[in-house]
Amino acid sequence: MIDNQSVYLAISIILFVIGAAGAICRRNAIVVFMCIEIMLAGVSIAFVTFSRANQSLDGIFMVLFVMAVAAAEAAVGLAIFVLMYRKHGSIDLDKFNLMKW
Amino acid sequence: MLEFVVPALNLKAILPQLILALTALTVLLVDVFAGKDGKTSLGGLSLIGVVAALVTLFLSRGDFESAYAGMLAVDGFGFFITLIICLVALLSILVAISYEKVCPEIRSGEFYSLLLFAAFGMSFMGSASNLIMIFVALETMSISIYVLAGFKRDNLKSIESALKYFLLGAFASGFLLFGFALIYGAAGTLDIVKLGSFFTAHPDLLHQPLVMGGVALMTVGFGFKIAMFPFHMWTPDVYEGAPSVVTGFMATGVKAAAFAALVRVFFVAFAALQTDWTTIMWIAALLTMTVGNLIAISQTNIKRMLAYSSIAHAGYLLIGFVVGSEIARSAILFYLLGYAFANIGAFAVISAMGSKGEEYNELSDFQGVGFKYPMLGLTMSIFLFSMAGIPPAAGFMGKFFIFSEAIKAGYVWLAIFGVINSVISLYYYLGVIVRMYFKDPEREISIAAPAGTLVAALSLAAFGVLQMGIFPSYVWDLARASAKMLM
Amino acid sequence: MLRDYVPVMLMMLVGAGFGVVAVVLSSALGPKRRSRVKKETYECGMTTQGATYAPTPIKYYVVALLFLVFDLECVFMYPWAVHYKSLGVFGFVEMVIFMVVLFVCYVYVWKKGALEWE
Amino acid sequence: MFDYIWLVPVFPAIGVLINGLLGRRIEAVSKHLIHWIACGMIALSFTVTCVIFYQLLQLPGDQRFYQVTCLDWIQSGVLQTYIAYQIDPLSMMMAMFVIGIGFLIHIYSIGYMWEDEGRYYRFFVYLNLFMFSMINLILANNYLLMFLGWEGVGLCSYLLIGFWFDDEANAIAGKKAFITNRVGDFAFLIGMFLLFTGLGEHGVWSLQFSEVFTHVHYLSQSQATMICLLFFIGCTAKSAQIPLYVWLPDAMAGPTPVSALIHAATMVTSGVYMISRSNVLFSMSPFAMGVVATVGALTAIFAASIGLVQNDIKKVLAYSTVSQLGYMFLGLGVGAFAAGMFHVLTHAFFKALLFLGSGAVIHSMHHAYHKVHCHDDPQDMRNMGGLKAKTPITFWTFLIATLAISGIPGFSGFFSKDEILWQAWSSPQGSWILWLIGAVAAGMTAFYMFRLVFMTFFNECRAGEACEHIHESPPSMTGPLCVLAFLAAVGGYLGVPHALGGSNLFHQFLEPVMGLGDGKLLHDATQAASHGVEHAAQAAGHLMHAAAGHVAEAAGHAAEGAEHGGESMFMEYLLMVVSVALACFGILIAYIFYIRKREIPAALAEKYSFIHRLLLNKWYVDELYDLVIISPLRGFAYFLWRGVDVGVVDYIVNGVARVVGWGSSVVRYIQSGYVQSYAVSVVFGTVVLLAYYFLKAL
Repeated sequence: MIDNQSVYLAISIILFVIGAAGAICRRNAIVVFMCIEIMLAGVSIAFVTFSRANQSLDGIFMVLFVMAVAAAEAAVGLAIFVLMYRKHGSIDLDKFNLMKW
Repeated sequence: MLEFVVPALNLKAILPQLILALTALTVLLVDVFAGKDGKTSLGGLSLIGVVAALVTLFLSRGDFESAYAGMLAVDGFGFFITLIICLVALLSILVAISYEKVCPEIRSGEFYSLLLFAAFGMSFMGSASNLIMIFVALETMSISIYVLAGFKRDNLKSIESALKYFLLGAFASGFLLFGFALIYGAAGTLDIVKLGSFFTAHPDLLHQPLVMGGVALMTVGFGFKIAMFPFHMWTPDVYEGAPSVVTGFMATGVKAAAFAALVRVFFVAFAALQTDWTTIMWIAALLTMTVGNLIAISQTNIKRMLAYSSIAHAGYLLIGFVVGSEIARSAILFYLLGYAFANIGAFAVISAMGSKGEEYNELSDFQGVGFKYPMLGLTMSIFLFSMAGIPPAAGFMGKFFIFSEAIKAGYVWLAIFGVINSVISLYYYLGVIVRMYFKDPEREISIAAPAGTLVAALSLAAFGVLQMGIFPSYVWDLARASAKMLM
Repeated sequence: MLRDYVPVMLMMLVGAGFGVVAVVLSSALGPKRRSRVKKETYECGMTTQGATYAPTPIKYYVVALLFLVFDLECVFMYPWAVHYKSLGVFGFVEMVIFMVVLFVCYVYVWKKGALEWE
Repeated sequence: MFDYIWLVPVFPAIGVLINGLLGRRIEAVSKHLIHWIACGMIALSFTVTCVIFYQLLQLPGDQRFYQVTCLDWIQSGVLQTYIAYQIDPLSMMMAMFVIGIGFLIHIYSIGYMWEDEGRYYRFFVYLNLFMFSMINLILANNYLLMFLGWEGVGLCSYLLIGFWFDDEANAIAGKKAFITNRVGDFAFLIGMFLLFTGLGEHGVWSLQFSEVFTHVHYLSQSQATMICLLFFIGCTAKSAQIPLYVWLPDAMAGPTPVSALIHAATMVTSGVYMISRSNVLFSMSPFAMGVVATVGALTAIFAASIGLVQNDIKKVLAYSTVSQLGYMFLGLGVGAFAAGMFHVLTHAFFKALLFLGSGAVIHSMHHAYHKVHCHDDPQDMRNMGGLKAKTPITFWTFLIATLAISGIPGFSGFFSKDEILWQAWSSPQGSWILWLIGAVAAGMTAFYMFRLVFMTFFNECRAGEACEHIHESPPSMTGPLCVLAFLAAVGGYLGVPHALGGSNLFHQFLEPVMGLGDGKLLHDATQAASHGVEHAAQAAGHLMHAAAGHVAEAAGHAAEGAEHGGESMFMEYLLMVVSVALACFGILIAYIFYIRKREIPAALAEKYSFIHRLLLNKWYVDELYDLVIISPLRGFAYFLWRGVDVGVVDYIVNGVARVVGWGSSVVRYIQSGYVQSYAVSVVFGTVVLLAYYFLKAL
């Protein structure tokens, strides 16, 4: 049988890639941010996996921090999005390129 | 599995950072409890905090230890980075107080406390010796700065820059984290020192995919923060949109902190892999400085121009990183400090270039400034000279140390490219000076007379630049001593 | 192995039971007046006009975010609680600091009026 | 107190900062504040100097040496330079009189520059800056810091010569001074490099005097000669010796206090100071010494000859300065370093006095002309005359100075000049020719100085109706005159030679510094004692034919003296008499020419019109330089500019610039401004990195 670790790792990588792809392709800012959260979820899975494999707690703690930080980022991010929406009437990323070149 | 040692509660080791954090909290409370009149005192309060942090930093200097079960490395390297960060914060706050006239939004507890929290995170990035710690510090810094970047709530550019920085920052830290995860998987620890000893102990495990992937992804994460090609794209937009004072703060502080973390992780944890990363970093350094300088030439907005130039500076710093000798590391520290002085100074001048509500950031707005506002013109010229690497300014000595070390270590071509690049950079740096002194203004701009704090900031920065340029030995010795003490 | 989960099971039972009991009791004990009108099928109201979409007031978001953040901070208390004894005074002080920071932020939020509804 | 030596340069620096940064505003408030600050600072540093000097005197002669390190300056590899000062007899002696005279001239300037609206503060800033640089030059304990001061004084002299830059002639004069000095500075630098490396070969990486002089024996003869010659070239520029003296006469375009302070008393003597500071080095290379002596002697007589016929009062003084400097170098060249420095001292007194006096004269003339709206040249002696009655203080002080410079016994000039001449004769490097040149030059000096006095102060006033408006200058100007007059009169008694029963205090004082140098010379002297006698004999012989009648009989004595096997004492008296006689002779002629029979000069000019024109036009040296050096350079430069630069370089440069600019304008469009395109670039980079590292992993 294939060992669990590589399965979990595979899942985490898949999640990560899905997230990255979504972050690049989707246009709605909130969705993009959710995709980034998916990436973080993938990372967390990887951490937990390795933490179990290495019989050490560090990974688990790391996951806790990742969650907390993700929450904080979510707060800030949503605040920014709301601000965008009120100023701009839309949160479509394509509409934001005042600054270029 | 669950045994672990209870670390000592060593507050002394983190005293400066602690003071920063406490000041930040105090500022928050003062903001909400004191009324209108309280708002005016916020800047002064945070100023006091930073100064106190600086003092304690020097008082608690010298003891070289690993605190909190290896979470923190209280070493010379961290000391120097914290020094840079505190100076940066000091100058930024000074500028901010006078910037309140141009952009009233920042007269609020959030601004100053966020700035202090960011500084707090930065200084921890300098001395964090555990990947968890680095991650937390990095996010503390970044999240604060996401908000700061978008602080002009009514300004579309500002919001846009916040948005871009936020999304890309989160994106990049995802990569960074994944890198951490892979390394953790390979070595089973997140402690940088343990990682170093592990990799030196098991050279056979060095080239397994986990490690390699980890190193690659971490390079991405850090590369993003230091604006390394091709992860630099966010820089110009964010720098242009953010309020000038914030731009100065992030252009110097973030770069310093990120470089500190980069150096610590790569030279302590991955010392065994140096041969592997050198080549790719060589190319990265070359591309980074070239792209930065090249695009900077054709800019018309000075903030954007300086953003590209800061990319180029990251390139010069990467030369030092590639060389990697101890002296090169001290050169990086020296360069970071000099760059911090010059860059914050430049952005201070830019932030002064505005009256209530509007700012004059177009290059054409600088025409005739030299004679109309001699103080701004003179200091700006000093800072630009320094960034261009013209003696007798800090930038010159910094470049000199880095390039000469590169040549000593046999990276002659890199040094040559570096010199060529600084020649290119002359073009746009001197362009500004030419505009300031030899061209007549296109449109009539009226700016408030520089406030006392701004004058203080400008003179402090100018003093730093010239002092490091004319009597480099003090700072250089300090940097040498600091780079020696890298756990 | 399985008996580790007994507490959890109990927990679930109690929870479910509570819900069921509450509903049943309320329907059983509540007063009932039956009349003709009440038996009729309900048909009234008017055709809606204008945009059916009404943006949620910003307060919802704010409160939601605040809840999210403060809630997640609790995550750190689980491992701390688990190891409280072995951590000793160090752990206590650390947690106090943590709580103080949280508290300051809470006070700040409050004074800023982020929790006011009107 | 020694450790507070740094105060001495710091005070003037403070003055510079205050007046330089706030000067315009202060002047708007009150002009007095300006000069109170400036003079006050100099006064302060003078007091400090005096205290230190006093304490130095308390020490026994062999312990009079102390070094103070104030700052790290340049720390790069083997080159360790410090801002460090050296306290020893030589430096303190220089400091004493430089700062002292500087102070007097600051006071004087108050009166002289008072009318100068708007630039008043700037003048004092420059003066203070000059004092700062000069003090650094003097007190430095290493060549690099000395060079800093050296450059600093050069800069100040440039700034002050062109002080009234709105008249282009002054600006040009300033440029000339600066450029000429650059030539010398360059040589000085090269010399320093040679010294640094030359000693470095033997592990002595240092430019510190004490270090250098203790290890100087490492240098080979040729190295030493090379270094000395290069240093000396530096001096010829700074101290106006042939061939680089040309700037000094033009430098008189500056305000008179400047001419007095910088171009007579202090800066121009820094070359002399530098050589006597390096006496150990120089006494290693007889050849270099010979060159110094010869150039000195030639300059002395050459400049004197020009001075004979000049009509601009300051020009005359300028040329006399050049020739007096020649004397000093003559002294140094024959190894009489102490004597050279002694002349520096006395010369500083009487020459400063002369310039200030001329300044006073010009001041009065200028005012008089101003009153009657006449635009004649107030510096031309032909317009003066009869000022004796009108400006008595100026006259008497001026007369004292003139007597001093003419070497009339009893006045300061006599002792120093005479000592130099005696050394020129007697010392092993000396020879009777040098002595003769010196003596004749002395005679000429006496002549033209008295010519000056007579034309200016005696006879009737030639200033037309301006005459009755001429009157004495303000006390702030006459005060310094009197002080200097006193010094010029008695300053010489510091160094009364043994021959005159004096116990050459000055010489003893400098012994510790000059010791090494003179010691070497003494041991030369022993083996060359016999030469001295021969010299005497020859001299006597030649003098027969050479000089005028009474000289001839003196030469008879000289022959006797020679028979007595170099009875040096007697010889010294004799030479003294001769030189004094020559001086008196000069004065006599001047008297005849310019008081008694005033038609003679014109007649002579008529008769020997060629020589006259030659002298009047300064031997056409400027024209010569212009022909041989400047215009060819100009042509070449023009070719480089038009041909090479514009033709070739610019095309390449502009081409490159255009290409780069174009590239930039293209590349910038990578930056599309869309967040996600940036994200894509991040991913792209990631892929590349991963690929790279995984290839490594394989």
